[in-house]
Amino acid sequence: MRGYTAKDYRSGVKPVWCPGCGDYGILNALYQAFAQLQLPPEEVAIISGIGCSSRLPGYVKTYGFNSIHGRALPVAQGVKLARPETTVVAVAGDGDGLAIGAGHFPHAARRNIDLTYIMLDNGIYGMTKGQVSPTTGSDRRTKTTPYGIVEDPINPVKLALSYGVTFIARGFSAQVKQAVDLIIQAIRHPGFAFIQMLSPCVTFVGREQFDIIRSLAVDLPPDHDPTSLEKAWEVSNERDRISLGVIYRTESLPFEQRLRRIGELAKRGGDHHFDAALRPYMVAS
Amino acid sequence: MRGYTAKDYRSGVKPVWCPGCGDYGILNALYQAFAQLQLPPEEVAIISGIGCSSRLPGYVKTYGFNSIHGRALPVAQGVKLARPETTVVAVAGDGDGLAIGAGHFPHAARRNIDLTYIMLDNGIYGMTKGQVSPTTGSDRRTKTTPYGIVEDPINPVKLALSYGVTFIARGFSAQVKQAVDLIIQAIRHPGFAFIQMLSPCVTFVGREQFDIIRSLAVDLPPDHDPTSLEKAWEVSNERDRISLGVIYRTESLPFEQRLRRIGELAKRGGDHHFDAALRPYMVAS
Amino acid sequence: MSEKRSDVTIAIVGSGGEGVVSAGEILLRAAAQDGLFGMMVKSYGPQIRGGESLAQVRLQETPVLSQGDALDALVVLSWENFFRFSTEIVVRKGGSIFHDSDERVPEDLPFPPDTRFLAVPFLQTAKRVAGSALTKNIVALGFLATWFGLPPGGFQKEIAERFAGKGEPVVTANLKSFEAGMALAEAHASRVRHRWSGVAHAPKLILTGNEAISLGALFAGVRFFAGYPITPASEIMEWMARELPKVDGVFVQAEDEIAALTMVIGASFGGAKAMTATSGPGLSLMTEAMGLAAMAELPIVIVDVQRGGPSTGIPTKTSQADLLHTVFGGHGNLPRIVLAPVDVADAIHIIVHAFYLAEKYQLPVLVLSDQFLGQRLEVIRPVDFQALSDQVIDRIRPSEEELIAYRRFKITETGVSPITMPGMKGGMYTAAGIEHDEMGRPTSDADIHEKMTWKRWKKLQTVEQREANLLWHDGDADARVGIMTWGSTKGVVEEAVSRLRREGFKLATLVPRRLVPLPVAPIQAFLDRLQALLVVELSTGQFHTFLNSQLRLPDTVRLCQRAGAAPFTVGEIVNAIKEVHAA
Amino acid sequence: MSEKRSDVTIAIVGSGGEGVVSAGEILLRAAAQDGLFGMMVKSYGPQIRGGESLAQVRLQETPVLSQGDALDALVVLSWENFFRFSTEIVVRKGGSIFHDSDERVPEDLPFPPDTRFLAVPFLQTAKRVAGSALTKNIVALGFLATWFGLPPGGFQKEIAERFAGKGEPVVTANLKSFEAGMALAEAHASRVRHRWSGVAHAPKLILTGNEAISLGALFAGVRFFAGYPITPASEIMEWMARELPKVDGVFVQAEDEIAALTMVIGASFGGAKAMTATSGPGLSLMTEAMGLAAMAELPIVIVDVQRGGPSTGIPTKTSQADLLHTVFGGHGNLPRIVLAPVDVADAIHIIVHAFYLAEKYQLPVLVLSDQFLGQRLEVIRPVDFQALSDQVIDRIRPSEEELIAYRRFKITETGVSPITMPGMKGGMYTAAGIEHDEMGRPTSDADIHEKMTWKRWKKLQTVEQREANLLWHDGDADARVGIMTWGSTKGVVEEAVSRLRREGFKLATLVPRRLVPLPVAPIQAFLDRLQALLVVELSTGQFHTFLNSQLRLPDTVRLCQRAGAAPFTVGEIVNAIKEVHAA
Ligand SMILES: Cc1ncc(C[n+]2csc(CCOP(=O)(O)OP(=O)(O)O)c2C)c(N)n1
Ligand SMILES: Cc1ncc(C[n+]2csc(CCOP(=O)(O)OP(=O)(O)O)c2C)c(N)n1
Ligand code: SF4
Ligand code: SF4
Ligand SMILES: [Mg+2]
Ligand SMILES: [Mg+2]
Repeated sequence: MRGYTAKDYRSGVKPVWCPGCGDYGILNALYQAFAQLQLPPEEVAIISGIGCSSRLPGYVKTYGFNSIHGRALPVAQGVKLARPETTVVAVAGDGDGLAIGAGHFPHAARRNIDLTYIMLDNGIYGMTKGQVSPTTGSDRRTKTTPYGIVEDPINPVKLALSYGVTFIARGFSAQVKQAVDLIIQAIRHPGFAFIQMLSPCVTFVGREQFDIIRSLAVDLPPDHDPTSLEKAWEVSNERDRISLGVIYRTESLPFEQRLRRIGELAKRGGDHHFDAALRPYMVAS
Repeated sequence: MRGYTAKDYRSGVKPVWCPGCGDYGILNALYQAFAQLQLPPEEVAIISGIGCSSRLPGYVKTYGFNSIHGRALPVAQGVKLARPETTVVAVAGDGDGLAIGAGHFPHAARRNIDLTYIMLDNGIYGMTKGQVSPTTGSDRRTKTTPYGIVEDPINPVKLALSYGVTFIARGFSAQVKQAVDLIIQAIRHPGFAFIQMLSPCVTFVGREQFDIIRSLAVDLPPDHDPTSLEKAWEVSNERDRISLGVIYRTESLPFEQRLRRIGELAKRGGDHHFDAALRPYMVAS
Repeated sequence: MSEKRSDVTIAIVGSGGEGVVSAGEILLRAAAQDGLFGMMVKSYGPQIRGGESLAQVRLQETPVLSQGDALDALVVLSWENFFRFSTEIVVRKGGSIFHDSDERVPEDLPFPPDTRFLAVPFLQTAKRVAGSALTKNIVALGFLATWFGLPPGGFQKEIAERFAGKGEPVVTANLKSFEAGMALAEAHASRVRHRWSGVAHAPKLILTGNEAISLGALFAGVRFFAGYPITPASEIMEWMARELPKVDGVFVQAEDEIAALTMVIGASFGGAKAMTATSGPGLSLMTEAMGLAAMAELPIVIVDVQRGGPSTGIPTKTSQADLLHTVFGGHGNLPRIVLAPVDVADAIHIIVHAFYLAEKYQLPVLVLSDQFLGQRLEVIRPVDFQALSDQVIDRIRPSEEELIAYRRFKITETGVSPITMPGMKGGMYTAAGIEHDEMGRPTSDADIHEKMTWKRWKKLQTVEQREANLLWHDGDADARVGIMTWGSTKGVVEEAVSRLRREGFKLATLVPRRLVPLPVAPIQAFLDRLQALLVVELSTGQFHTFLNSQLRLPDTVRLCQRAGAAPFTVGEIVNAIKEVHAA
Repeated sequence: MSEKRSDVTIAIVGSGGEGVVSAGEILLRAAAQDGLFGMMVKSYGPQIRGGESLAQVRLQETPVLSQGDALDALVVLSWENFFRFSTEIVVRKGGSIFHDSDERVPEDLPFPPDTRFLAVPFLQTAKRVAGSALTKNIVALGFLATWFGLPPGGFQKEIAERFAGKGEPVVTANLKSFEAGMALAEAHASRVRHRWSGVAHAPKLILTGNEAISLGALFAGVRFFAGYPITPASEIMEWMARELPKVDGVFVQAEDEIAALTMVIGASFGGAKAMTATSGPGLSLMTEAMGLAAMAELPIVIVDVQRGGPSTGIPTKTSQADLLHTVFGGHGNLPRIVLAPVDVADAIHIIVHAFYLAEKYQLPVLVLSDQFLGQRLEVIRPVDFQALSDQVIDRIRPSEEELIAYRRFKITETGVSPITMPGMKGGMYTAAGIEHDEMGRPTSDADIHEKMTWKRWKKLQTVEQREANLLWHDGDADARVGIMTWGSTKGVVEEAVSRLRREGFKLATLVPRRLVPLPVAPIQAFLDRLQALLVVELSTGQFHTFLNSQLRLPDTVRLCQRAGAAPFTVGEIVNAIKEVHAA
């Protein structure tokens, strides 16, 4: 059998993305990661919310679900729990995942469901044409912050860390090779894996977003110990640079296995067909 | 003029709470804190969501709003922004604030609006009679976890820290004096202040919840430096004990002042009555 | 003295701590073992625990239709708590009050003049035989058993089972208390002997509406449940938490209702039969996601156990005021099916049918229950699950051929298109809430939007044409006065109508159990025969508004409506029907 | 050749990067300065940026009612992009196509046989005079100005202003391009001279529906806006972000729509006039909180700029399918007011009225706009703000006396109770979504629930009895055929009806601008005079369903309905009316 190549995952639908958009890089990285992992396309489901970034599933020839704004994570969890054999990748924008969907992130994390959550972070609401997002840098003007931004930006890696996410990484759309590697590691990680993918919006932030990130981005040093919570905390507090790579990883039982334990406990009692559930309600007289 | 005493803040409505419920202690602490601060009752608004804990506003003779499940924070922010002179206290349960309302917490934090957010944490859904909550300890059985809990519990202090909350404290219903002090400090803090108040549910967790907390609770040592992020991080990682006191505080411009800056920028252009807004749409011909 | 009985309504009032509800439950279960049918409703005060509580039990030789209007007997464990319910408690003329002899009878009680007051030493007896006030309720049960001629066996079995977990001494203390209670009645000066006739000893089921929904869903094959606690629907999720793991199903307590429903939608996409259950506030929160299921054409079932609204309203009390939201709520042109069971037995049928329709038509199906139905305990005839198994079906999958250039949203005659799921080779597609073409590709083309909108809408027509009408109908063919109601109010109406028809009134009743799509033709035929229609509902007029939107009502329409909280009584409906007749 | 003109419709099609929309805007603004009325609608492809775009401008000597069905002229900057809109673009018989002479004209174009094709060197001219392709659109503008007899002054002023920020050389390049374009038309062989007559030089306003809503809200005194971005409503929040800080108002971009609306509710509790604006998905999410405002009796205004649904649907295209959700959505008995402006000028009136009703009646007021209305740019007569100032009112506050034992939810004849706010001594109370008594204390008592439910409901009756009916009515008193529609579809219907009446048809049109509470009596009187009714709407039948739920419609009812995306054309309505007449 011939193996899958990156182009086997192309759906043929032409992206609506602007020329030069950072999301193309992530999409390519995803094709390559799938190919390297030799994932049968029908065994993959990519689940997104709404936004430029959330259009991604339509461009990949796997199962996909472009759901509603902010709900990539709960939909993805539903898919994974209903059919655990599926490789589930959740995709969200920074607005999608950190504004309207902010409440789902800590809960997906504490369930440690075995899925990969990729946040395409452009620091703006792209799809709605340029309003401030939770990760927009404080110095920017946007359509809804014509006089400057009053809120402090959110640091998604720090959030993930405090939520107990068991795999945390940061990638950059312009470093596709690294992004491929991070995605592969995240998919292989048994449990909930989060990647913040910096993915510039050339239209509503501008091309310079690439340069700014490039000027601040550094790969994590080879001696970075991703199993150290302290080190990860330090990285999450960096302000002078943007570290790329696997920031943190730890082992914890994935949800699916925890559920199995629950199932065993539940079944201790004996038979479990429908009649057993009906019995307590029967009155013989 | 005679000053206000604690009982001036009693509304006279009889609490629906179970005898022995931890929430009584927090209610008392609130009365005392208000009295010590000599807050005119009409200048205070207590805003809650839904839950046993959220019944609190009705028991205090100030303005109050027992809103809907999970929305204490946005309602409270609306009140404060509409009438900044008001002392606004938001009250939520652990389910209210960390499950359905989880998405509002990081955003209230990053706005740093000058309000006090008290979470009455009993580690259970009290009002709905005993389902698992985000802070329920992993070893418990509840009505919805008859075979044990599969999710890891959430640590609200850790969350607050990663959200950049500018005042973070932890109190305990059984230590009313300390609770009074924490509430006073939180109200005085210019910006968003968060207090996790451990407040046992004697009915659905049981009286032993008091004892368990008592056996683990320690006051923060006098040399704890609440301005140190590192120290606060350490406290938030404690597993063998429960530290009580002010865990973290820092200074940052409150939202109301940031808005004032915005206002000044906006008004640079000149006159700002309605006619100025209308002018760009007028065509003389 | 001796009285012949085929219908008795008894209430027990006291504080939660006095075991009022346990006593009611034991009474109902014991009577069921003895061949009786019955219904129990409960009412609580605002206190989370230990506040006042009321259990009302009606026992009958035939299936029970309503909670019973007026009490034959009221057991008062403490008068203080009685007053919290004084507007809810009605004692029939000549009824009896059994009150604890240790408490002074208050003045100005709202009872009819000929009410019999019997002071009974419940507390003293409990203390005497069990050494504790705790078994006071069980003493009262013993008293009631003997008074109303119910054999002790069922009670003793129930008591033994209920307290088994607390150890032998507790069981013994309770059994002794029960017997002492019996003796009190036996010995009572004004004892009336009640005799039952025609009790049919046949197998029965005893369960609440919430349990019926849960059990029926399991039968229908539900394998995924995500929910968020809310009164009065929480029992369904608690049931699922306990039972689903036994059949390798998945239960998740979600972080909120939006997560619950979107997880359910994800699970359905993943191939599972999936559902959630909630009440008004949760349902409102689910509105957006409901549209996603309609647009992505995924089968899901949502149960709404209605309570008083709007907003948080009255969580512990009933209402029928989510109707318009379920039939019309949601932005855009959102096809959905709405079903409404009329009693506990029907809840089983309706939830099975809900899964059947959801899977067959790939859209959201809403099931409208309410607190009155969901939390009442009924003794009913056994349900013929065998007959229901035809309705346990799976969604239609594409053929090999259809998979060659698979069109997930193929426009078909019925509106339904074959669906795949992850793992199916060649069936890959992207589901979306965004408008899409037959392949599932996003589009903003007006023509495609037009076609796809009507494709989705078509399914409702197909249901109306091809599926059972689910109309409950009863009464005189030549009746000129008709009554329409829906949901849990049906039993009360049925009883009122039966009573009046026995008195010679000509009446006909129609109760639609499927509200969307409404079976318009047969209902219009029914309406066209009428001169006057009475519309009965617990809302400010939502059912009336809904009927108006779909049908041509007779010139004379009368409304029997209340905001809710308390369910209707038979007497209220009787009066309303008499007024229509007089008009 | 020379043609007399009082109505011209011109479209420009190209890619977003070719400045299609800017050209359309400049054209409309310049014409407005020259005394003409006008309307511009835009259409985009799915690309976020740089995709195909279409700007359609209609100019008239009298106020414009619709976007114009068929084009007098179409400017094609690039044919490739034309094909994306081929179903939307209709050129009238004898119309003209001005296409860039550098592009080959494709075969099989969907134009009438007598269409005139004129190749014009837009691109070459731009390159020649400005040294860049960028001013191609401005060359086209110059061409159009001369061709259609529009004086250059307005254009030049607009061009100068628009490019001022980009520096002197850019302004010059564009002005030169404009003049070169004029010269191209001047010199063109087949030039037709257009002459305008009766242009009334009077002050006008030029703005979109979203701007009208924003401006009107500011006039009404809005001081708090919280929102979440969503197409096609975002312009309202962006406007507020810019303008509110200037008047010491507060603007917040919330984390989601639930936060937005609950912040607005908090702000209203705090005493501010507060609003939000959203579209379908956001509105669905706000459903639960809407009930809170109704229950806590707090004035709030929600603007819904409808788009294609359900679910995410088609964000960039119009629809009228949120109607049933706004009038009936939300669990429980939820009183709300729903208003629907019919055009840009009306949007100002309606939003001012919305704040008036919200403050006066203390409940949620929904304003239903849509993409067609919200994003179209209209040149209209000035609005008489002076006359509107009566409606700028504040909520009723308790008197000194009423503050003595203050009952926040006092049952009154109108249903409205005086309200306090933080800072008012003696006015302290707890607002709640939980059912409560007159003092605001929580209760689960059925009687109080009944009273308070009807108290809140009463406000709708009061509005119906005491407030203006907001009916737009036009036509023949003796007409037997009537037309009803609502919202932004009104203009198209009005134009169709006028056209047919000029042809001798007898017709009458009724458009309710307040949908809840619907002014039933005058509408029923209108209907009772009809033999046939045509109901026009962009949905699968929601307006028809709604009318049925409230009124008795004539025996003959015809439906003119589409799912949406593209607004109706006058021609569609004309045909539908003719069919009704024939029936
Ligand atoms: C409930 C709801 N609210 C708002 C929107 C409008 N909306 C679409 S995408 C989006 C945000 C896009 O930003 P982000 O998530 O960062 O994705 P990006 O486009 O930048 O990739 C918003 C607000 C919506 N579709 N649904
Ligand atoms: C939208 C919505 N969902 C669910 C509920 C039901 N509900 C009421 S209180 C509550 C949780 C209570 O737990 P918590 O917030 O911890 O407060 P506690 O009662 O423990 O103080 C829930 C789920 C509701 N009122 N509204
Ligand atoms: S708007 Fe920004 S994020 Fe969206 S496609 Fe364009 S460049 Fe990418
Ligand atoms: S249920 Fe628990 S939290 Fe609620 S009042 Fe009782 S003890 Fe307190
Ligand atoms: Mg973004
Ligand atoms: Mg709790």
